[in-house]
Amino acid sequence: MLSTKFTPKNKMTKAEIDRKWWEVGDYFRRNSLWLLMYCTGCCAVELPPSMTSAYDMERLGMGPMATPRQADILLVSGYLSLKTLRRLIYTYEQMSEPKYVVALGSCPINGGIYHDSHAVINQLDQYIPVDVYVAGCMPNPESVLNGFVDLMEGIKQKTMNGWKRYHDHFEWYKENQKNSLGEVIVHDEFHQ
Amino acid sequence: MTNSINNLELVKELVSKTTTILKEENIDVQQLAFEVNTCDIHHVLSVLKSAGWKQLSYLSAVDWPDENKFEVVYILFNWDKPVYVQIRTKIDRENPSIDSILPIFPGAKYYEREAHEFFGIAFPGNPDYEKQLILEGWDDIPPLRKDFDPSAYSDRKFPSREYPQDYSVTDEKNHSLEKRAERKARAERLRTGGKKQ
Amino acid sequence: MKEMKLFLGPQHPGMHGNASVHMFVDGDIIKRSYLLPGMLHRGFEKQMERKLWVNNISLIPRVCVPEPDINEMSFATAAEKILKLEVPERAHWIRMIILELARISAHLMAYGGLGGPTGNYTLMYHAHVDRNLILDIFEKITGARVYHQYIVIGGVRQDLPDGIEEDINVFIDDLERRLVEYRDLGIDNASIVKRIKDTIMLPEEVVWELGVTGIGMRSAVNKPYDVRKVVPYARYDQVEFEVPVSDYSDARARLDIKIKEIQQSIIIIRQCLAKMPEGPVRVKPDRGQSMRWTVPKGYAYAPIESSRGEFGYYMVSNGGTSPWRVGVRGASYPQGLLGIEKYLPGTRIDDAALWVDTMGICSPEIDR
Amino acid sequence: MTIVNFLIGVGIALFGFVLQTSIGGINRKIVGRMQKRHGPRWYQEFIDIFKLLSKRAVSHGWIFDFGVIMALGGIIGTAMFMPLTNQILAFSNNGVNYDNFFIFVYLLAVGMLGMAMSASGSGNPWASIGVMRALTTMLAYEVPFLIVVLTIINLTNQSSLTGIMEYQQMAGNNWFIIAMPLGGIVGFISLMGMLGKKPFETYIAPAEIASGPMVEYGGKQLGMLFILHEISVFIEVSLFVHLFLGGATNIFEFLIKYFAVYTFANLISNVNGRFKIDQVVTFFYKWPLLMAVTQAVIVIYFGWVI
Repeated sequence: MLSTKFTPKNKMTKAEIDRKWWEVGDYFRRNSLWLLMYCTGCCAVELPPSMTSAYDMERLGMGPMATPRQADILLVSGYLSLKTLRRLIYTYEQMSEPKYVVALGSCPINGGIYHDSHAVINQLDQYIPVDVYVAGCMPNPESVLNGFVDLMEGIKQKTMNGWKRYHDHFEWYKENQKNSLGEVIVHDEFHQ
Repeated sequence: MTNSINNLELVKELVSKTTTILKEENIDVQQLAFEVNTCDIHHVLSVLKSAGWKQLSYLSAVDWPDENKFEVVYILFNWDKPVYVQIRTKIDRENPSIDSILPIFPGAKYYEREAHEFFGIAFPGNPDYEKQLILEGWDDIPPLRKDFDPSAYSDRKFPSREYPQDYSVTDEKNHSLEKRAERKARAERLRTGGKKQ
Repeated sequence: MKEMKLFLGPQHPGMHGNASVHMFVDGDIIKRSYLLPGMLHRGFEKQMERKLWVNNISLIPRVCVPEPDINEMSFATAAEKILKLEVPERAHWIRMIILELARISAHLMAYGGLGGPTGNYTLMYHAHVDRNLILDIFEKITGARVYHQYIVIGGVRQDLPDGIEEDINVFIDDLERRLVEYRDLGIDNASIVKRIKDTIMLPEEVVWELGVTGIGMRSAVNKPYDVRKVVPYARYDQVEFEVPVSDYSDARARLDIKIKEIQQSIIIIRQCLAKMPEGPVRVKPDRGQSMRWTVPKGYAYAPIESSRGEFGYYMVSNGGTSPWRVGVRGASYPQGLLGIEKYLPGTRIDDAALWVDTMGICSPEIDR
Repeated sequence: MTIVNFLIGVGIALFGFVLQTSIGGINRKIVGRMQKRHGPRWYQEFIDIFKLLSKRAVSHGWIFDFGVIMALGGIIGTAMFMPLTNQILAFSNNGVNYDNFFIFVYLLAVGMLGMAMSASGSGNPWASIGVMRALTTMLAYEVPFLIVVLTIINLTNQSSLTGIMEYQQMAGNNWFIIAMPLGGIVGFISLMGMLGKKPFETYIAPAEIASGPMVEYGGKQLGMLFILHEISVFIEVSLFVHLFLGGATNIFEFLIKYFAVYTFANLISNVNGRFKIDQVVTFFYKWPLLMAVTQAVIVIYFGWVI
C-alpha cells in the first residue's frame, strides 16, 4: 500500500476538473428533467396520460414547468405550423442552457401525414437542433417515456449536445429559419 | 319527427314567397338546400331569422373554377323546428365580393374573415375582414382555391428529409421478397435484443 | 391607468392547446382581448380535397384531438347522406357506443382540466386515471388509443371483440360509483365553488348572438337543445336518455351539466349493449374498388353532438374519387373567437383560463 | 457572541434546509400516493436544486441578480436565529436568548422584499403581478396571525420563542393550540397562507400568471430561490411548532411535530383549489380576523385559558 504522503500528487488540469464537475452536473441534470410542454400539435393529447397517474412521469424526476426559463426540455409535441415555429424559436432561445429538444410524433421527422400541407413544416432539425425523436402517430405513453429514458442515457454518454450545435452552427440555423419563415420576428395585428 | 315534413313545407313556403329559387334540393328529412340570387341573400336570411332560424351554423365558400364562380354557403338552423337550411349563391370568381351579413348574424364575423383569408372573397360591411386570422405572412394566392397547389408550395418552402435508401414500393429495384425477409430478420433482432440465436 | 398587455399562451400552463389569448389589462380587469388562432393550422380542408375518400378516413380524426371520433362519424354520415347508403343495424349501435365512450372521455378530460386553472391537481389526476381506462377499452376495440379510424363510410371497420361488453360494463359501473367523488373534489368543493359560482356568466341573449351550442346553450336557455334529440343520427331516437339543462349559466352550472351528461352517457351505453342486434357491421366496397370509389354529386351537412356542441362537416362532392370541398364547423368556433373578443373583457385575469376551460374551447377545430 | 455562535447559526440554517428538502420530497411521495401514483424518489428535491445550480442562467440586470442574493442572505440570516429545541439555539448569552419573535417578523420581510425587488427587476408583467399578489397576501395573513401571537405574548409576558416554549412545557405540556383553540386554528390558516399552500397559492398560480414572481428565473437564480423557499418554509413551520405546539425538548420531538404540521398542511392543500386574490384578502379579514380578536378578548379580558 502506498503512503499517500509520498505519492506525487496527480495534478489535474483545469479542463479535466471542469469535465469532472460537468459529469457531476450531468447526474443531476439527467435525473431531474423539467419539461416545457409546448403543445404544438396532436401528440400533446398523449402527454396527460404519461404525466398523470397511469404512467407517472414524476417517477423519473420529470415534471411540467410553467415557463421556458425554468425548463430543461423543450417538448415539441407534434406537427409545427409556420405560426407555431416562429414562437417555438422564441421559446427555444429563451431557455437556459443546457437545454434539450425532444420531438414527438412523425411530423417533426419528415412531415408525417401533413408532408404536402402548405402550413406545416417538414423537418424540424433544419430550424432547431433535435436531440431525441420519438416516432409514431401518435406515440404511446410507453414510447414517450422510452424517449425520455433514451435522453437520460444520452446525457450520460454526452451525446445530447444539440444546444452546443445551435451555438456552433447558429448562422446555418438562422439561414434556414429565414428561408422558410420569411422573417422570424412575429408580426400580427396585436403586436403593433 | 312527426312534424318534420310540415317544417320542410314551412321552409319551402317561406323561401319561395320571398325570392325566386334557382334550385332546390331535399337532402334528407331534416335538411333542405336552396340556391338563390346573390342580391336576395340578405332578404332570405332575415326572413328565415325572424321565422326562428336564428342560429348560423356555418358560413363558407366552394370554389368552382370550371364555371368561374365561387359559391357562398350559409347554413341556418332552428332548434324548435329542427330543419337545417342551406342557402347558396354563386358569385363571380374575379374580384369576388358579397355584402357582409353582420347586421343579421353578428356571429358571422369570424366566418367571413376566414372565408376572405382562404378564398379571397371580400365582405364589405365587415369592419376587419381583411385582417389576417389564421395564416401569418401569407405570400401566395388564397390556399383553398382550386388552382393553389399545397404540395408545390411545401416543396418550395420547406426542405424535406432525404433518405439514403428508398423504401417506397415504386422503387425500380424493388425486390419484395428480399425486403420482406430483411424486415423479418430485423424484427427478430429487435425482439431478441440483438442476440444471436 | 395605462393598459398593460399580457399573453395567455401559446406556451402557458393555463391555456389548453396551442392558441393565444391576447389581453389588455387594467389592474386585474381585462379591458380588451382577442384570440389569436392559427397555430394549429394544417390546411385540413385543402388536404382532404387532395386525398381519396378512403384515405381521408385516416386524416379526419386529427381535426379535433381530444375527441376524434366525432370527426369520423360526421364525415361518414355526410358521405352516406350523399351516397344514400344504408348502414347495417349493428354498426349504428357500435357507433353509438364508441361515440358515447368518446364523450365520456372528453368530458372527463375537460372536467379534469378544471384542476389546472383552479389548482386542484388531485382532481386532474383522478380524472385522467379514468380516462386512461377508456383509452384502454378503445385500444381493445380499435387497436389504437387515440386516433381510431374505426367509423368508416358504410359502417364500422370491424366487429367488437369478444368479451368487450364485460369490460365496458365493469368500467361504467365503476365510473358511475366514482362520479360522487368527482363532485366532491370538483364542483362541490368549497374552495373551488368560490371560484366558479356566479362567475363567467353566459346569458341567453349572448348565446343567440354568438351562436353558442352544446352545453353552453343548454345551460342558458333551459331547453333540451341537443342534436341527438333534435336531429337524431345513428339510433339515438331508439334509446331513452335525458338532456340535462339549467336556466342559470355560470361556470358551475356548466360543469354540473358535464357530470350529468357523463351519467346519461353511461345510461345510453347500457341500453346499447342490451339492444344491440347481431349481424354485419359494414357495407364494403367491392374488392379492389376502394381506390376508385366515387361519391355522386351532391351537398350535405352532417351535424353531430360533440362534447362542446354542434359539430358538423359540410361536404360537397362533384362525383370524383375525392371530395370536392369539405368544410368543418368547429363546435367552439363562436365562443372561441367572437366570444373571447366580446365577452372575456370585464372578467379578471384569474378567470381567463377558467373561461377558456369551461366554455369548452378546442383550438385544433378552430384552426383546422 | 463568538464565532462559534455564528457557526451554530449557519449549522441551523443548513439543517433547516436539509430537513425541509427531505420532508418536502417525502411529502411529494405521500401526495403521489394520494393521487393514485408512485411518486418521485424522496431525494428528488435535492436533485432538482443541485441541477438548477448547475445550469447556466440569463441575467436581467444587476437588480435581478442582487435581489436574489439579498433575499437568500436575509432568509439565511433569519434561520440562524431559529431555536430548534429549548437548548439548541445559536445566539444566547448568560441565559438570555436572542430569539425574539419580532426578529423573525422583520427579517422575513427582508427576504420577501429582496425577492420582490428582483422579480420586478426582470421586467416581465406576470412577475410584477405575482409580486403584487405576494405582498397583498402577506398583508392579509399577517394581521390575524400577529393578533394571535400578541395574545400569546401578553399571556406569557415574553416574546422569546424559547420562553414561550418553556411556558407551554411547564404545566404539563399545555400547548396553546389546545389552550386557545380559536387562536390555534387562526395560526394554522395563516401558516397555510405563509407557506403558499393551495387555497392561498394565488401568487404562484401557474395556470393564471405563469408561476408569478418566478416567471423569469432559470438556472442558478431559480436554484437560489428554491433554497430560499425551503429555508423560509422551515422558519414558518418551526414558528408554528414553537408557538402553538409547545416547542420541543429534544430534536426528535421537533422532527415529529415538524413533519406532522407540514404534512397536514400539504394534504389539505392538495384537495383544494386556489382563491382569487380579492377572495384571499376578504377571507383573511373575515373569519380568521374575527376569531383572532375573539380569542384575544377571551384570553385578555376573561382569562379563560384552559
